[in-house]
Amino acid sequence: MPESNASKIQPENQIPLEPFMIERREVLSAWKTGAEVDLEDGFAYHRQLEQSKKFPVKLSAAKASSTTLIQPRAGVPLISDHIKLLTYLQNEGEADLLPTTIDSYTRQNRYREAQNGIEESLRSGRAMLNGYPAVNHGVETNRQIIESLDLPVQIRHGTPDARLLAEICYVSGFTSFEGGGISYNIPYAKNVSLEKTIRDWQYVDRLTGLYQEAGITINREPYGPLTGTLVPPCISHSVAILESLLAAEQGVRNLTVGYGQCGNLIQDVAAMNVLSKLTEEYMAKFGFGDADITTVLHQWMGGFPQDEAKAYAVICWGSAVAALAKVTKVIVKTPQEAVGVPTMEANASGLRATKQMITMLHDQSINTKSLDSEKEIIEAETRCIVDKVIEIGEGNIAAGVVRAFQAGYLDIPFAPSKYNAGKLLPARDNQGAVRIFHPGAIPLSKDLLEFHKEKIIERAAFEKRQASFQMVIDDVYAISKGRLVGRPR
Amino acid sequence: MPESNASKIQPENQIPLEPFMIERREVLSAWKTGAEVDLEDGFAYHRQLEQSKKFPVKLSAAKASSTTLIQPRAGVPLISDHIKLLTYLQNEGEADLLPTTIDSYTRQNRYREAQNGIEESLRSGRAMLNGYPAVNHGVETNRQIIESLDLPVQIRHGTPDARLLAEICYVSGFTSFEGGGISYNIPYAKNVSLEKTIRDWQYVDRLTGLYQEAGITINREPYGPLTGTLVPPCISHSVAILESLLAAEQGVRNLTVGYGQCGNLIQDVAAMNVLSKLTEEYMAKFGFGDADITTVLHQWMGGFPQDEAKAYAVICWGSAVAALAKVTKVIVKTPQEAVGVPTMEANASGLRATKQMITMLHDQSINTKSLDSEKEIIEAETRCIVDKVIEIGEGNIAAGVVRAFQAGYLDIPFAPSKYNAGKLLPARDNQGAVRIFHPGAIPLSKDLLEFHKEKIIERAAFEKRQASFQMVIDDVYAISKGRLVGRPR
Amino acid sequence: MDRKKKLVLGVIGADVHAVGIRILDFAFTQAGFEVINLGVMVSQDEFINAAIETNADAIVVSSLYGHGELDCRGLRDKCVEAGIGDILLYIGGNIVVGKQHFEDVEKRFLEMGFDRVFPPGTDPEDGVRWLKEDLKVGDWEDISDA
Amino acid sequence: MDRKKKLVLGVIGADVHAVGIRILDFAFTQAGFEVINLGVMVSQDEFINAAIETNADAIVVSSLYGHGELDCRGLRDKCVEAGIGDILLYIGGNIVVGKQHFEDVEKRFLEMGFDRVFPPGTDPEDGVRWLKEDLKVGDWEDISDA
Ligand code: B12
Ligand code: B12
Repeated sequence: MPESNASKIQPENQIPLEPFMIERREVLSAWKTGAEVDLEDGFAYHRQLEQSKKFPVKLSAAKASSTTLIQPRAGVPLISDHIKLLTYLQNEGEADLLPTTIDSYTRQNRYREAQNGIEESLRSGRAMLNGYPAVNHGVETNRQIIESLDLPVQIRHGTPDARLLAEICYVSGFTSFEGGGISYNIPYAKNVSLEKTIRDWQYVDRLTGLYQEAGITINREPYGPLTGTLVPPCISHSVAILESLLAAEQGVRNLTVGYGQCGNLIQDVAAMNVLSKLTEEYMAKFGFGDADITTVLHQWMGGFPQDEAKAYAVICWGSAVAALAKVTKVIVKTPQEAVGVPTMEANASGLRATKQMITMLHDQSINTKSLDSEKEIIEAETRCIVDKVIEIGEGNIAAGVVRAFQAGYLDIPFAPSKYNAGKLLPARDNQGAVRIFHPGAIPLSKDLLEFHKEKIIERAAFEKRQASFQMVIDDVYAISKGRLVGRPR
Repeated sequence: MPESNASKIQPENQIPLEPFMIERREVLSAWKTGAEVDLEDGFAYHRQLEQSKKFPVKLSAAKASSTTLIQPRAGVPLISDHIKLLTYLQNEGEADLLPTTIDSYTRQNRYREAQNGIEESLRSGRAMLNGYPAVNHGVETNRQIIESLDLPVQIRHGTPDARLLAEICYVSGFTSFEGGGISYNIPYAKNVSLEKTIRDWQYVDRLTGLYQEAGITINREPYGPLTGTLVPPCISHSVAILESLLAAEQGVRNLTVGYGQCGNLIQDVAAMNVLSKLTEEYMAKFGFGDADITTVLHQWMGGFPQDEAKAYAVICWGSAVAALAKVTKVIVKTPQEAVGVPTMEANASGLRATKQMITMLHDQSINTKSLDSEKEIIEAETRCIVDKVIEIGEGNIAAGVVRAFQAGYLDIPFAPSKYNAGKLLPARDNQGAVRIFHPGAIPLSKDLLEFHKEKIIERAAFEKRQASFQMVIDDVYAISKGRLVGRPR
Repeated sequence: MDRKKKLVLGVIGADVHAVGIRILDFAFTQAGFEVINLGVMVSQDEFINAAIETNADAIVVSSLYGHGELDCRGLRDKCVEAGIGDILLYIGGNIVVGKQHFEDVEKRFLEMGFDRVFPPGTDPEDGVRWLKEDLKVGDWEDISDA
Repeated sequence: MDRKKKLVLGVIGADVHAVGIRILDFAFTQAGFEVINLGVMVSQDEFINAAIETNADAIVVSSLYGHGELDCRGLRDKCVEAGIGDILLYIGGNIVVGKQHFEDVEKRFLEMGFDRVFPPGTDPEDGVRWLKEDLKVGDWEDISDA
């Protein structure tokens, strides 16, 4: 392949400003709210936004600290209900990032049908649309969302031609926008040509680039899972990388690449690792090394079990992958996934289950060279103890046990029995494995005792505190407070 | 250490029959229901039990097929409520094994207080005991449990002196009995000496041995998690091995050794692997190589989060360990763990979440040499595709993408778009990773295509069927039906 | 012997859920029906035109994305206008927004003129069973002989 | 300056949950109280005798295993009989069987003569706060000076 040729950006692929501006006029006239869009007004609105409401800021911070953020999907037709919903997900769902999911008519640019859906929803008191119709609501109404919430809000949709939607949402103050010319066509449309969607998304990216040039970074997220149904990683990775390059060509500099969980732990962790590596590599190769790349895992995107308890299991398994692969954010499903658009309570439950997994697994990773060495350690320790008991039993195991407890060779943490020495104190190491903080008298070899000591010292150093009983207490509470390792508060 | 000396069984450690029988009379006289116990009657009762109600049978079958069985904890004071509860857990909870959890007064041999608790429960209409008082209810009542359920039932308790409990429960037809002289003393008692509990459990094991001699195998389960709170694996492993040896000396031949999840995936999987390995090794060393050893993982035994959604996460994480470590059974917590004895609905929910995890992860294991090779594969595949698109774009990625879809170099499974070739068909391999069943035209190297083909052939061979679209359909449904790989029905 | 019964199958409205319909097609075809699969994003007119053109015995509508209620209004009336007022009309999938009592949902759709309404996650075989009953066909073997 | 306030602490009945009590001991001691920790499986008489012997200001009962209601009946009366009828009586933990409305549970235990009743998973600091209020002690510094 013509490597040298392909590997540098072709500036002629960027839409020139003038035709862009001409096209813009047409785009904005597609629905009446287009008239509300003014670029300078948009820039000014973004400039006064608090840092805490900016998607790129929160993503970068999470990436820097290897933390995984959690984000729901959510959108209902009426503004007051929508704000109530997002507020609930923020406060009761412990979400880190918020969405505004757009309804299916808007996604197909059927604004008149969306309008009908809004009106029918008002009349019937039931939500008649499967999302929030942001184009119909217009700039002022949309800004109520940004102003009512404390967290950054992203537009999530599935729109082949999202030019007007992007125009309106950017001016409205949303700081992240999902989609791309491949990922929002092939899984979301039937008759729309790729030429058209790619071109329409180049428009969106060019618009994003204009904000970027004005000093306003808006995060773009190629839609990773595609059809959500048995998509092999290499397929969705290829799309993610290609859409990243397409976006970057138009001036986008903040991208989140995604992948939908396939379900096999090893494959999924491997896939996430490769995704960020290759995206960064290709971006650099094409001269976009300055772009900020983060990652997103989508919890299982295919068909869910009807039963809510079983749905929790699917949700938690996805969360485990997200945590172990250290992705920047995870998109969360709900226990009602198989049934329909979830209640806000169900949505918040999915978030909280995910939060627990993420925080509980925060300190772990799958680098399973470790499995063998962990086995060796446990085996050696257990032999030390059992052999000692057998030895001092002198042919009588029962007697050996009694003597071992007297001597503290056998010592069980937190036991109520007065026949237990209670000298051994356990604590977790920096990855959350249970280690021995004070060995009491258990007969481990010098090497093994040294191993435990090092593990605890490593953690104490990391936490910048002395190892003490407080550390043990913190570990006792940790899982019930969402963590595995009881870090200092 | 005196290896040769320690490593053979000392027959003098077995309680001789005569003193055992004398002691027995005293044991049976501790509460009036003791009079109902007759060994021969017990043997006869066990002999007429269906195979499907026998714990050891179900455990062996699970071990042979590397399946993980799920078992709740449950016990309420009144027999009718208790049967209703277990029936619900069997039918709605999809339990594989059932428990009868004994109340705390019975565990302390305080039968009078237990009687009071039964009466108060009857009077107040609320459960006033935290379990089922099997001694007070006596043989005939207990047998209603065995007869009403389709599954094997185990006695789970925490009784330092369980001699009478065992006598009554064995005659009643329970086929598994938890506990041991160390594990049911140190975490469960304050002032009871080890000499006494070990001796009392030697009695229980000797009794179990008498059944064994009569051809009736009763499963015994040393209690693995001890205090459930930060117990390092080597401590609980040592106890499990020592109690297994003590039990075997008295004639027990069917043992399930256990461990309480600590929370770090690697440590927990390693621990379970080592536990079965070392137990079998020590048993063989002491001449008990003929015993049948199975394993149990207890989902997190320490403090739980109050929030039910978060509790699900803890439950699911424990289930993941159980599945990945291929334990024989897992003891399940409930979303109400932090609050109190669960409702039957909550208990069944914990079971169903666990069932989903177990079945969904059934085909996976943590042998993470695989991680690196999986990364290599995904990376190589993705490069093949992306480089091809870039190449045919001749400097224009957008054009490359359009051409690639036309050529089927990019092809997304199950997409609605007519611009998508739809020739590529994915399917899972035998471990549940998503592989490519029909490659369509995607430009993978010959080696990579060969890799996928082999993976699918491996699965098809395992399932004794041809690879076909039916396989793909089965995979589409699999997660919503509790599996990852859509096995033939 | 009967000719094979014909079904017009599609996902209505702006709905692009493409997985279920592929499996329904497979299942109905396996069960011996002749399936005219219109795929996703099918309008009311497309359903009706296809049914007239092929002289179909039933229109089987799938709707997953929640707008089913809006998309299906007036479908029966349009069938009547087009002269196929008696055609068998089925609908299934996640046909309304959110978790609603299925009895209420079923009632609404029956009133809209559907003959049968199926809840989320219905096994295709249930559809097959009812189709055979309503279209008075015997079991698999009979049809495949046809 | 006050002497340190004394608390008799224990887990009542046949209850062996040994983790929480260890932490309560640590927390109350850190907060400046003198803690007489009787550990687990403590009978009513042991609580009362220890309170009399040490001239304690409060009896703090923990109960996790569900039998709290049976175990605690008559405790206040026994205190009265023993001449310490006014002693402050706290209880906390998982004090009844199962998930019950906490208001009902609290009412039952208040009627049994407890001064304060704490729900499952109460933070030890909440106990500290109420103890300081009920025993009229200032904050940490004041006590530690004593
Ligand atoms: C995969 C999926 C997607 C993929 C679809 C890819 C594709 N092009 O096919 C993507 C990610 C693109 C997607 C997009 C959207 N989705 Co979607 N999606 C799903 C999901 C997870 C699985 C669907 C599936 O493939 N199931 C597997 C197949 C085999 O089952 P099935 O589709 O249910 O069909 C079977 C049965 O229902 C039955 N059946 C179906 N129709 C009929 C008809 C008759 C007569 C009979 C007898 C039987 C029958 O037989 C089928 C075969 O077994 C479901 C939730 C779930 N079920 O878990 C949500 C779900 C359907 N989606 C939903 C929504 C809202 C959307 C979006 C609007 C927003 C979003 N979440 O992004 C967009 C809509 C786009 C559009 N315009 O249509 C909602 C619908 C909500 C509601 N009705 O209240 C659901 C229920 C998720 C949820 N709880 O919110 N989705
Ligand atoms: C660990 C544990 C065990 C261990 C205990 C080991 C040991 N010796 O310590 C083992 C496995 C042996 C065990 C046994 C049993 N347990 Co248990 N156990 C637990 C568990 C999971 C955690 C308890 C714990 O250590 N928490 C951590 C500490 C720090 O928190 P804590 O104990 O709640 O105490 C804190 C607060 O509650 C508060 N607090 C406590 N008391 C008081 C008092 C006052 C005044 C104040 C202000 C605050 C306060 O401060 C403490 C410190 O922060 C709980 C459920 C849970 N909470 O998740 C069940 C639980 C307490 N156990 C229960 C039961 C029923 C039993 C058993 C009967 C049966 C069984 N499941 O095996 C036996 C009973 C044995 C006996 N005779 O007591 C039930 C009680 C049910 C109920 N009340 O309805 C629970 C709630 C589980 C459940 N949902 O069924 N258990």
